[in-house]
Amino acid sequence: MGKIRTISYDAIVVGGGGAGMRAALQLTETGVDTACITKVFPTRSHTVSAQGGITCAIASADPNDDWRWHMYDTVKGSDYIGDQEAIEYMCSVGPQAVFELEHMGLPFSRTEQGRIYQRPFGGQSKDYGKGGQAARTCAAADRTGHALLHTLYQANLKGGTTFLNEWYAIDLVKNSDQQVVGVIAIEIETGEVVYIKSKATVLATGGAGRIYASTTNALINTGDGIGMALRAGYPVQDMEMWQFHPTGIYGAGTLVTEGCRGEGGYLINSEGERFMERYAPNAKDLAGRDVVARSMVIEVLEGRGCGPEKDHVLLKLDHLGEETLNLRLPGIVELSRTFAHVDPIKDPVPVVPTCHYMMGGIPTTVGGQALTQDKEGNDQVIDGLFACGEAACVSVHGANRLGGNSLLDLVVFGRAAGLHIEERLRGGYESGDASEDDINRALARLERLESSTGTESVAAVRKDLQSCMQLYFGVFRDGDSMGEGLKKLDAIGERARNVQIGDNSKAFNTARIEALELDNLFEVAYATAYSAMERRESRGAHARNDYTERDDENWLKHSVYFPLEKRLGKRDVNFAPKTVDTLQPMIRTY
Amino acid sequence: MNSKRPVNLDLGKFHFPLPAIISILHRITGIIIFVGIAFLLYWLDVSLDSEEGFRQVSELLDGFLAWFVLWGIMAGLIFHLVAGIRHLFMDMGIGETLEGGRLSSKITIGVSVVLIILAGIWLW
Amino acid sequence: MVKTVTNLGRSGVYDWMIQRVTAYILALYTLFLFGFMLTTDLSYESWSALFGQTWFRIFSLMALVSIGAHAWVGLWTVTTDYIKATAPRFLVQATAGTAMFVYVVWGVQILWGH
Amino acid sequence: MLVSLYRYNPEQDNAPYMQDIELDIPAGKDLMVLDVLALLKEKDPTLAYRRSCREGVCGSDGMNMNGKNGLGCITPISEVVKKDKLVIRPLPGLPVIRDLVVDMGIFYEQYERITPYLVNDTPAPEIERLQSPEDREKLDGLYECILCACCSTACPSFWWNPEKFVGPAGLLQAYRFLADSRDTAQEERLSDLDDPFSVFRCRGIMNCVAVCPKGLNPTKAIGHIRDLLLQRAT
Repeated sequence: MGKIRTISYDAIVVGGGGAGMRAALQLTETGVDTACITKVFPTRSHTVSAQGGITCAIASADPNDDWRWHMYDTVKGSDYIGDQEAIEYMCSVGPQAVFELEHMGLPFSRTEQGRIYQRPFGGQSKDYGKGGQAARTCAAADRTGHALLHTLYQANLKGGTTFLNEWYAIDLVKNSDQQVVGVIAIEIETGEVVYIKSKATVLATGGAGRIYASTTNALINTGDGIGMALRAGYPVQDMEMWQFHPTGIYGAGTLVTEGCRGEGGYLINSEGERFMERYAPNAKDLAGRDVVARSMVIEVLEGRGCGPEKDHVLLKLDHLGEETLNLRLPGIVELSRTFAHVDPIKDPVPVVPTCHYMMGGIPTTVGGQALTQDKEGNDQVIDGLFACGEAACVSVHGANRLGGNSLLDLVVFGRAAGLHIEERLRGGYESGDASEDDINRALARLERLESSTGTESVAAVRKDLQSCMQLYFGVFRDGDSMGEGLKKLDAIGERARNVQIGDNSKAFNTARIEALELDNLFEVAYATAYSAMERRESRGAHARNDYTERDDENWLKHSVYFPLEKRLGKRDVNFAPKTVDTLQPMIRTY
Repeated sequence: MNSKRPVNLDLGKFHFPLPAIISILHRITGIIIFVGIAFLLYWLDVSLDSEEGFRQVSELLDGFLAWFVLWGIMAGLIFHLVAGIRHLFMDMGIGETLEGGRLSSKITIGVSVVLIILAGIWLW
Repeated sequence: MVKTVTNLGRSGVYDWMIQRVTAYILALYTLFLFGFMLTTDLSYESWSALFGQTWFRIFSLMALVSIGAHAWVGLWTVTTDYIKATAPRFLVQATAGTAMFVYVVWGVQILWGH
Repeated sequence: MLVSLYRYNPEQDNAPYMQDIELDIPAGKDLMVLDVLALLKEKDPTLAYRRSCREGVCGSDGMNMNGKNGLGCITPISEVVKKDKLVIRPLPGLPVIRDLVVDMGIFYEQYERITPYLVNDTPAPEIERLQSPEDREKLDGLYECILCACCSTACPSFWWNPEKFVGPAGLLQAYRFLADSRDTAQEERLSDLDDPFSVFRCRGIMNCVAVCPKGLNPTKAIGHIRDLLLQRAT
């Protein structure tokens, strides 16, 4: 491919969603020369789809609210493999991060006192689970993600961040000192391939829900950052942990916020029964998402599903009244009409558990510094590489994320990554150069694709990959069937290496981008499948029929998947918060 | 690589709602009236000149061509006036919803057509 | 902020106001004339009597000046919308401006000249 | 169903052309236009269009369907197809990069021109700035804009003066900040808009309102801006 153009920045952020833009904003505001590389115009990122809100103890709904209660809920929700130091950081810094967003202009809904409106969400309690349901999720109607993403974009415009919009990062560039020194990226509009050099590279590429056939995720959620890290030989953590959101619209997969149940909606089966009362007598419909999703699947498996196929349940909202629905859940009313052909003011909405969130990702410190392990299994930093948001695994969500914690995660740790990088750069951090060989290595995949003589179509391979993951690695998992699934994945991987783009033009060639994305989807899917197969217990979102119990003796651990050796290692969970007592693992009921 | 990018502005391919058609007619009638003023001023001049002049203008208007020109100017004037009144209502915030805008467009067309026909009969 | 020299007022609000105020005057004048013609047995006597009254002459002149201003704002908008090349646009604007001037002077002559 | 697609590849074509494709629609399913495009792209990977959330909140897939702008992902074909024919063209008035992909540069520039962020020079409190529910309600119908450009590219005033007329989307956002009780820059915002083009090119034809996929009303917002400008001038 010959020599390519080089552009240099002090820091680059790959991804223009909530986490990426929060990181970029932090860097730009402190004077770091920063570029945000984003494959879609920033406000088209998947954060825009977040609905219900951002959970945080700002003490508006309850003046006595305490971030430690939020921390308790989050640790419990994670089924105890969330890192407590990170959760402590998130819950305690959260209010500040949320107030900053408000000061930037985020149009939160308001209480009569003029404060930010907070609604109840699943898994929220007062007084360490003893004080009943809390209302801790700060909301802008049911468009909180949209409001947040636009506000962050606006703040970045104000701050003067450089945006490389509709640029697609292909792979990390690693030099001979094992430092990450930037990325190879393609400007989609022109097709030009460029080396973007940087002292700090932040992966904020979001999730990869598109590895499943049925997902609430945007079409762009293809796990690009995870794919890049894996191809560079870096490990990923807890990849078996995928959250299935209880309420995806049946058939379409579009999300219906948990805020619906927070505002008083509930699930019913074909007999009209509010079945969550049986599974979670206290929290009912506001139990952890993993619990609710599993209960729904059991209802369907036991023959109490709705519709002609008896394959879904219903979310009842009509009793909330037209006024509340239009005030608090206007977007849901709109989505239900469009995608379920149901008017929630009159009729219940058909819903099914739908792939929603990747709890796993690139392991990082609280400051976003990406980690790997040395031969002895000790944490080791990856020079120059950082991650935040859904692509990272800090880990604050452990085996199951609580609703409203993802938006908090991305602003708190986007910000933290920015703070940490700025500090390092100010301390005089310099990285080495990349040789031509280093760059060529990162270009290899693109070259292979360009000269491919393969025969497989990207769309067909992608479809088979998604069906395979849906079938063998869904809400309930089983050793035998996962074994079968892994074999199928091997075959699909073979085909993925054999695709033909079908279009070699330069200008806005989306076929090329989709082919590159397919590689990332496969990397993520394989890491997921492998980790799921190896974690022999049930915990949080990972529910196995052949190992139905939680096994704290062997698996109170992070799983770490190493791509080069194809091996699953373990990593200790952090049980050492700085200012509060350790929360000890307990049986998790709602 | 073709560096000059095309623009999709093939106006015949787009659907224009009624308020848009009202707007373009408002423009066209405005121009018609502006040109028509010359005729009106000329006829006013002649008609005020003398009784003879007044008769000339009256007789002239019995002819089809002059009738048609005057009726055309009147039609433009009526439409421009009615659509203009719709504008003034919108300035006050009335009819700024989608339904309101459509309704007021229909009213504008209806009222104008009736008045234009009446004006034609009256001039004849 | 977009700067132009050929629009009538200094600002968008100014142009807008002029167009609205003149619109009211023209609407009133038109309705009055229609009303007169419908209610009066139209003859040279009644016609010239109407135009012989000072207040109506002033009203007519006001209408004429209003036409000039109203049309200038309108035509300026239309020309800047549709004619993108400077020279032809300026030519059309100049022609329209001349016509307006002629209308007003001619109108004065008609109103006070008989 | 016959799909007539606007095609243009700058590397091969001197001019855009319409490509007619006969497509079998799975019976009993009311696909969205975006689903139709995905089916077509499976057969012909060279077809270029933007998409992301596929649920009408990201604003990527604005396009012109049978003469009307809208989002492909939330427009069922039953709503737009006439005589078994679906005509898909790029958004009007913006330069076409390729097929349905337009250069949105000028649209974004207009957005940036209206100072699209909250300005408040008073020191920020420890907690949030308070805002009453009534004041917050003034932002409803404004902040929900997804920047899809359906409105501005349906607006003839924007077609003729894209560099000067801010356009419905930009003006809706201008008013979003003018209406925010927390913003302190109303005077500067208004003086930036007080010229014959930025606001006053709006002729109230409401093409924008007719196509907005979020049901917003830029015409009304523009009316409010005009009222503020009038108050300021008189």
